[in-house]
Amino acid sequence: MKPNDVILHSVTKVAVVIILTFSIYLFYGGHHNPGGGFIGGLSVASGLVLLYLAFDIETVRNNIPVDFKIVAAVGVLIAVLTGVSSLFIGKPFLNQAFGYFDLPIFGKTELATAVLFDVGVALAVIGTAVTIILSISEDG
Amino acid sequence: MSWLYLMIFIPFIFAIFVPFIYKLFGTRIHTGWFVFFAPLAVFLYLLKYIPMISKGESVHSKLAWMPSLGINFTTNIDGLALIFGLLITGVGALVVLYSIYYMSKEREALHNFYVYMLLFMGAMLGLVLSDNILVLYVFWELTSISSFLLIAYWYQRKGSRNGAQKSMLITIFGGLAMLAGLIMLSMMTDTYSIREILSKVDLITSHSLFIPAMILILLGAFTKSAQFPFSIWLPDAMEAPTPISAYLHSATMVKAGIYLVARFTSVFGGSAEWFWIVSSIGLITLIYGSINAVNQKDLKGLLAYSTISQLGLIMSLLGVGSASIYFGYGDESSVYAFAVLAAMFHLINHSTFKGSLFMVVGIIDHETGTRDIRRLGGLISLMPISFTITVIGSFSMAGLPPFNGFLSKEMFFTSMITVIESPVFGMESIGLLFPIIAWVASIFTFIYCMILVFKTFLGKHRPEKLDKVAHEAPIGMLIPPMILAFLVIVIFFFPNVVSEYFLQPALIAVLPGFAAAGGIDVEISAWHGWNTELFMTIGVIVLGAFMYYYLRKWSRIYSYYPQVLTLNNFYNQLLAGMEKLSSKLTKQYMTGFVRDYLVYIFTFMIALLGCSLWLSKGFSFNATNDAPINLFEGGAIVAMLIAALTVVFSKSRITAIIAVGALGYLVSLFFVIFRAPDLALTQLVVETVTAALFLLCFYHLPELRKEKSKVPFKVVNLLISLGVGVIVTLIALSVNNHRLFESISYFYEDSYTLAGAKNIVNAILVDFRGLDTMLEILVLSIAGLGVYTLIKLQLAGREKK
Amino acid sequence: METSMSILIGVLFTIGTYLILTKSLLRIILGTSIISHGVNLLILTMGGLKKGGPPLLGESSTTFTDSLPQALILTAIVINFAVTALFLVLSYRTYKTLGTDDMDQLRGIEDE
Amino acid sequence: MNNLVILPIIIPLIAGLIMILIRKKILVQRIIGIFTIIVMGMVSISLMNQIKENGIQSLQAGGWEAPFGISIVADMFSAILLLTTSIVALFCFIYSFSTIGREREAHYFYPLFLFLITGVNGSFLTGDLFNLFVCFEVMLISSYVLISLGGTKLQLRESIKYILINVISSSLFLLAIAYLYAITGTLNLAHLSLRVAEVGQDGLLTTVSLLFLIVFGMKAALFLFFWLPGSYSAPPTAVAAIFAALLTKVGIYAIFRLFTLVFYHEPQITHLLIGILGAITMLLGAIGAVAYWDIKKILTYNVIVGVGFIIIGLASFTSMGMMGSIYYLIHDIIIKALIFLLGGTIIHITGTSKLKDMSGLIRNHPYLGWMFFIAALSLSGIPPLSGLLGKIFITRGTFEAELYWLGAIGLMTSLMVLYSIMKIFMNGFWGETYLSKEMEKGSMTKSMTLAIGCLTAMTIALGLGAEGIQVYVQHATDSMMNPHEYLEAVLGKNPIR
Amino acid sequence: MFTHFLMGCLFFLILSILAALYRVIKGPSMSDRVMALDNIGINLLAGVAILSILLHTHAFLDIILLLGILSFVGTIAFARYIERGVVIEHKHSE
Amino acid sequence: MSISTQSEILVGLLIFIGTAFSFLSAIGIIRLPDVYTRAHAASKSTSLGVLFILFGTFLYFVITDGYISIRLILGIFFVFLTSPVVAHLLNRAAYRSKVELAEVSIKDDLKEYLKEKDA
Repeated sequence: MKPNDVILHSVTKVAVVIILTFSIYLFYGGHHNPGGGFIGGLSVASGLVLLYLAFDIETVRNNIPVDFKIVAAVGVLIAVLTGVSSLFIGKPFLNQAFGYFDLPIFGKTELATAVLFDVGVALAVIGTAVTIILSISEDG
Repeated sequence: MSWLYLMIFIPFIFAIFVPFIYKLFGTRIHTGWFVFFAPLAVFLYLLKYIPMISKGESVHSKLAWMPSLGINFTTNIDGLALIFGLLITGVGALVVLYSIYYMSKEREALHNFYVYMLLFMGAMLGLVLSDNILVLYVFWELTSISSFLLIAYWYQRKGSRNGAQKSMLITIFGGLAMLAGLIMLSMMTDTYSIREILSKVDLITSHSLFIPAMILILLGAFTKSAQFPFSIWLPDAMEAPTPISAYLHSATMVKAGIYLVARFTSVFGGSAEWFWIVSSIGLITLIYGSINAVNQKDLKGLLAYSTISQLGLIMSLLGVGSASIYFGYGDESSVYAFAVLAAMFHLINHSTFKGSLFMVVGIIDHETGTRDIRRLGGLISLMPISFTITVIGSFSMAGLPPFNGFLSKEMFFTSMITVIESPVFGMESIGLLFPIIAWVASIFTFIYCMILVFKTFLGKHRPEKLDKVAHEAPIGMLIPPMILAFLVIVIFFFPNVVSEYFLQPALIAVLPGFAAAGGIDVEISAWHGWNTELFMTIGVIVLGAFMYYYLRKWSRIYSYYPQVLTLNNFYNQLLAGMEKLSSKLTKQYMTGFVRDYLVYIFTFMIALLGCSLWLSKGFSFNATNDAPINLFEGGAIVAMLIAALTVVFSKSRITAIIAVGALGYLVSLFFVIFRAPDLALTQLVVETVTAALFLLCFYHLPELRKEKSKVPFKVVNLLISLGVGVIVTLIALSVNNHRLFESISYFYEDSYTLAGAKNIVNAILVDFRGLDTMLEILVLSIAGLGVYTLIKLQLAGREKK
Repeated sequence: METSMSILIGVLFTIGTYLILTKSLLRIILGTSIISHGVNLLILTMGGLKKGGPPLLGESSTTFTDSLPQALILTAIVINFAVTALFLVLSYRTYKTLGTDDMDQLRGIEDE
Repeated sequence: MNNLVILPIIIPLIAGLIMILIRKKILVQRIIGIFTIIVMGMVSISLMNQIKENGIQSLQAGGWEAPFGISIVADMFSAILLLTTSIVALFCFIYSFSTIGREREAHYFYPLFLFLITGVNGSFLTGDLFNLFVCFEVMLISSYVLISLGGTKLQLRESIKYILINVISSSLFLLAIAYLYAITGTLNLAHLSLRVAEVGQDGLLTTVSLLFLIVFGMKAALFLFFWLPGSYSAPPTAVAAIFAALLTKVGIYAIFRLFTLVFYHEPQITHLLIGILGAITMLLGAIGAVAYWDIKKILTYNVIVGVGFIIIGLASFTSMGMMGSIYYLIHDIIIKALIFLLGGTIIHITGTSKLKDMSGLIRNHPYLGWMFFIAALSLSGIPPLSGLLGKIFITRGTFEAELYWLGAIGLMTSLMVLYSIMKIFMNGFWGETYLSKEMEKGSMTKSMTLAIGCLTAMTIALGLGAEGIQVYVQHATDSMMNPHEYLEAVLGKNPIR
Repeated sequence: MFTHFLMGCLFFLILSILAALYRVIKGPSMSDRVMALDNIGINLLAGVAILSILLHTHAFLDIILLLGILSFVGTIAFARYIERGVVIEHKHSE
Repeated sequence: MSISTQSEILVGLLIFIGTAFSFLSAIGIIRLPDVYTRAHAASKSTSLGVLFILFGTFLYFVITDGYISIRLILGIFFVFLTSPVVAHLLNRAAYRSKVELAEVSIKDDLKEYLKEKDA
């Protein structure tokens, strides 16, 4: 007899929505509350994994056609590039020209790059976590 | 400005072009003809220095190599260097000429041959001409290497390879010892220049490193000059083509050690240690070589041992001569200085007669196909010119007139008698041994010289035992030995020309004390009246002839000497033993079990940290500053202990995994207790994912087995793990009581103003220490890639196909 | 608290080490896990315990526990997770390819 | 503040990430890789010159002042190592083109290679203890993947051991960092140096420093080298070469950095211990090299000998010995890569690593043979190749420190090294040729010849032209023997206590 | 008083966790273990809730939901594993 | 009686009930004979207990800080949603992996159903 997963499937759909909402919350709250890119990313990943668990790889892949290795790489790339750009902003000679007066603006800039950096972290985490779990599951 | 250093480079530059020339002309024109010009040019160039040098001057020039380190390519040519330089290039030119006929241009890889040879020649020139000890070392090792290549020229033969290896190991060993000695010298004097070192001799003699430096440098010299007990490489080096043997063992390689000893005589000479070591090793080598030479069946082997013996002779002369420095400048010192003169003289003579002999042996080998004394005989009628050359060379070596060997042999006896007549360094009693050993060794020398001449050329000719039909060699091949034989005779008749132009300047170079006087006042002549030396020579001839006549009777003694006790056997055993022992030792601890490695590592850690903590009294314990602990936390700790112990004792894998998961959850509980919400969150998620991974993977892993291991194994494990735990705890406790500074974290508490973030930890992660995080996610992504490739790329299965 | 934590960490190290020294690959990996838990707790302990509130501004507390070790541990946890994942998969792969998880049989012939 | 300093970390990182995105385009990956490494080399050259002109260059990541943010510091020592790294990386990279195989190329070999370089460069540049740990991990995890990439049986078996040992050493590293942080309350190396100097290096600090020594010793294969021979014989040649050239050197670098910058107050304990460990390492390494008749084994044990020899320069703690160490470090990085590439090529050609199964290769491969010969001589420090100066100065350093036994062991092992390496030459290249060209398992391709040839030229050039780098080495030595320069560059003139 | 009361509750929660831990170790079936584990997760969640009252902080409230999520995903994974031997199916067998 | 004391009593009561349920279920987990019965204890009463505790916490923060925590509501909802599913899946898994019922069990409906279906 084939087991049917109707209960699981329906609950999963609701649960994943909750998880993703929560993840976004965690991610955004990171700067002022516990959370941040890493946790946010991991909880997104756990939501995705829940999808894979409840359904199967083929189904999920058809609906979310993403190569998660690339997601990871793009995540790191984003983090690095924001790092690089903020380094250029943080250069003393740039700073001396504008930073002296525009300290609030400078602060704002910092904030933006930090969030962008966190996006990178989150993407990297999502990509890696899903890649690992999928790789293993696909084998054997 | 002199272009002297360029002379050293000429062989090297030629060496670069040789392969091209070989490729271009190959079998049409013998490559040797091109190579011939290199040594010839240098020889002619060096001749130009004779007048200047004979006045006692020296020339030096400098080419910057590493000026900021004081390592420069400084060349210095004085009497000593000039003798060597001329020998190297002169004999070198002759050897190249000889090799043109000896080495077949069709069959042999001539480009290799000549490249090695030129490398060697250049290295030797550099060795004797350089003033910088490090540069000297560079060339020293280069001679070892190039001779290694030369000896193994026929690399297909096992004998060649072994001989080459032996010579390389021994000479490079010596080279390394010498390097250590030279470094010590440079430390004492703070310079790398030999001339400056010589000017700071008093700094050296009073230094505590004097003896070590001396012994180390002597080790270098002895190995290179094949002194006892390092002589074993030399006979094996006879595997090389004969031109090479002629070159290496008559004029160059082995003389490098002599050069070194002569060069540093004025530094170390005058001390009893130097005198004793150099002269006694020389004498031992002398007698060891001559006795062994008699027993040789191979003509080249015989010459090899004779070379060893003759080098011992020169070495002992230098040793005796060093006493001159002890006396300063004066009559007594000139008596000893005479020995140095004799050494230089014999050095030249040896090069001439030994060079010619090697070449003749090569001719015999080339024309008859064998060098075995037992198969040869009666060649006199077939090879008359070779015979004549052999007679000249051998008789000179045996110390008979009218050949130059006679003169230097007489001088050798004179020097040895000097030791008794004006004793130093406690020679009074034991000094008598010197002339006796010299005399006995000379008898054996005489015998093997006779063997060389008579066994080969006289007696019955037995063509059936030869591989080829014997006949006289082509004239081109005979010219080089003829030139050398001619020199043997010329020097006998004009020794004082040699003395004036070469020996006296060399003496000054060795013993700078005589520079003012322009050398010592000595007239070398064949006839001194009926003195002790002459009687000794007559005794040598009489007794030698007698013993040669009855050679067959008494030579059986040799066979009683146990093979086990030979130096060669010792060397082989040493090598084999070293390999075997190394293998045994390495396999003992490199078991391939990672557990063993971990045991070593942990044991080392426990021992080191434990000792350090104990010896440095670093341990301290004080719990008064501790944060309070409450029941709940205590319970959590207990729970943790239980979970951890469960992992150890569980028999099922799932229990173990779950217990570790529980442990992880408890850790995150601790993070909550210790006010680390971010950590708790992360730890929770990570722990769950890890547990999931364990689950995913371990489905395939087998069920945990009960550890089937012996009790001692477990006890060791237990002891080590306890040790690790205890050490970690002890250091943690001490550190806790040893907080010396306030943490830098106070800075981060301003994170809102600094980074606009209220979550300090997050601010640290993405801002203050963003680089860490960036690299951390890189690590994570790489791990992801790794997992992916591990699963997807499986070359292992394909190996089978 | 610090004292008891130190002792707890010591015990974790002991157990972890003991597991690492056994032959089963799974136990070894679990051992490394336990050791890394110990390390994380140690870093936290070494930062000083309960010196103030959680390092969140805008909460009621005015003093905070040392925030730097927390950041360090966070990084360490992630790295450790990455390594553990890789290690696990590697051992899984090894078991599938070589057919054993016994370190004795994974010795390899040193002479070959 | 100088943004150039961060580039050696960032450039290979970004290049590697881009390579992941263009996974299928292998040719493009190769070109990007070569380009990246060359740019890296150029950056390090310009860094070297800047340091020569203006002293140590540093960058506070994110602009946060020194002990609080992460400092990236390039002193001459790091810059020299960076340059050497890029040189070696370039040739190993080129060598891998024709040897690594399509499948590995398609499975992220090149990005992983660059990530490894990222980690190595990061370790050389970072001025922060914890960041050093992170950089180590970047390097290590890339090496884990590289060593197991392909998943052959040997690779799997050895990589498990490799990972296990390194995981433990990483844990111990964190342990040591935790202890040190508790005592000093800081992580910045310069600040640590300042604080340790202020209170003096007491017993507990010394103990913690020894823990660091153990950790780095495991990575550098200093005495705790047991994992090394197995691990380095598993991966493909290009990987083994870069491992042999760089991974242990990073550990050595860390030991040098820590024991010249922070824990230099008790040399009679720490440095003597380092010396003893160095001596044991050399001896055991040399004994191992002598023991085997297997190319891979001989070469890997030679890696260990090199480690010991470099370390005793530090043990002498004289500027002469330190200078020797730097020279020898540069030499060792290049020569280990070269000799591994050569050994790998021999195995590639003959299909075996057992010396007794090969003979007379020189007839068909004269260039390979002579390059091997030169490399072998260079490896054992025979002049005038690159090993000479290092050998001389290290020996002199130990003598000056009156550690005569140490210098003696160093010289003795170099003889054993020569014996072991000549064994390969004499048995592999000399002797009867019984393997005709057609029977060989593989052939030499242009990229292999290019890589080996260039590295050989490098070792000759480094030996003859040592004067060219002398200024830099001297500079590096001086700043290592004088930590104040480093402190000032990182913390400024008036450091926060 | 309130604090002490909460402490007491926490203590009982710990006891519950220990009880579940006993079941985790004892088994006997895989399902038992997983169930007990799930129970531990839920109890931890409750513990964190009480703790955040005790410490009077909002900081840990995230943990509660997170724990819930993880415990759910984890248990589902376990259940899948027990039932089918694979955790994630490549293609649904239906 | 101040507002805080009142709230404390209310919250305390809720938490007490929750803890009691949890603890009882823990006893159940230990004492009950087989996996299927234990699942009752583990899922039903624990869920209830946790819901009480969470609700108590929620109220506490609402009353003391006036802080309506969305996260807590989400959490309560989530636990409420998932805990039965988990129990269901686990039990099904147990049954399918052929875990025996306790000997005291008297009826196995599913077995009969399956038999019927197979037949």
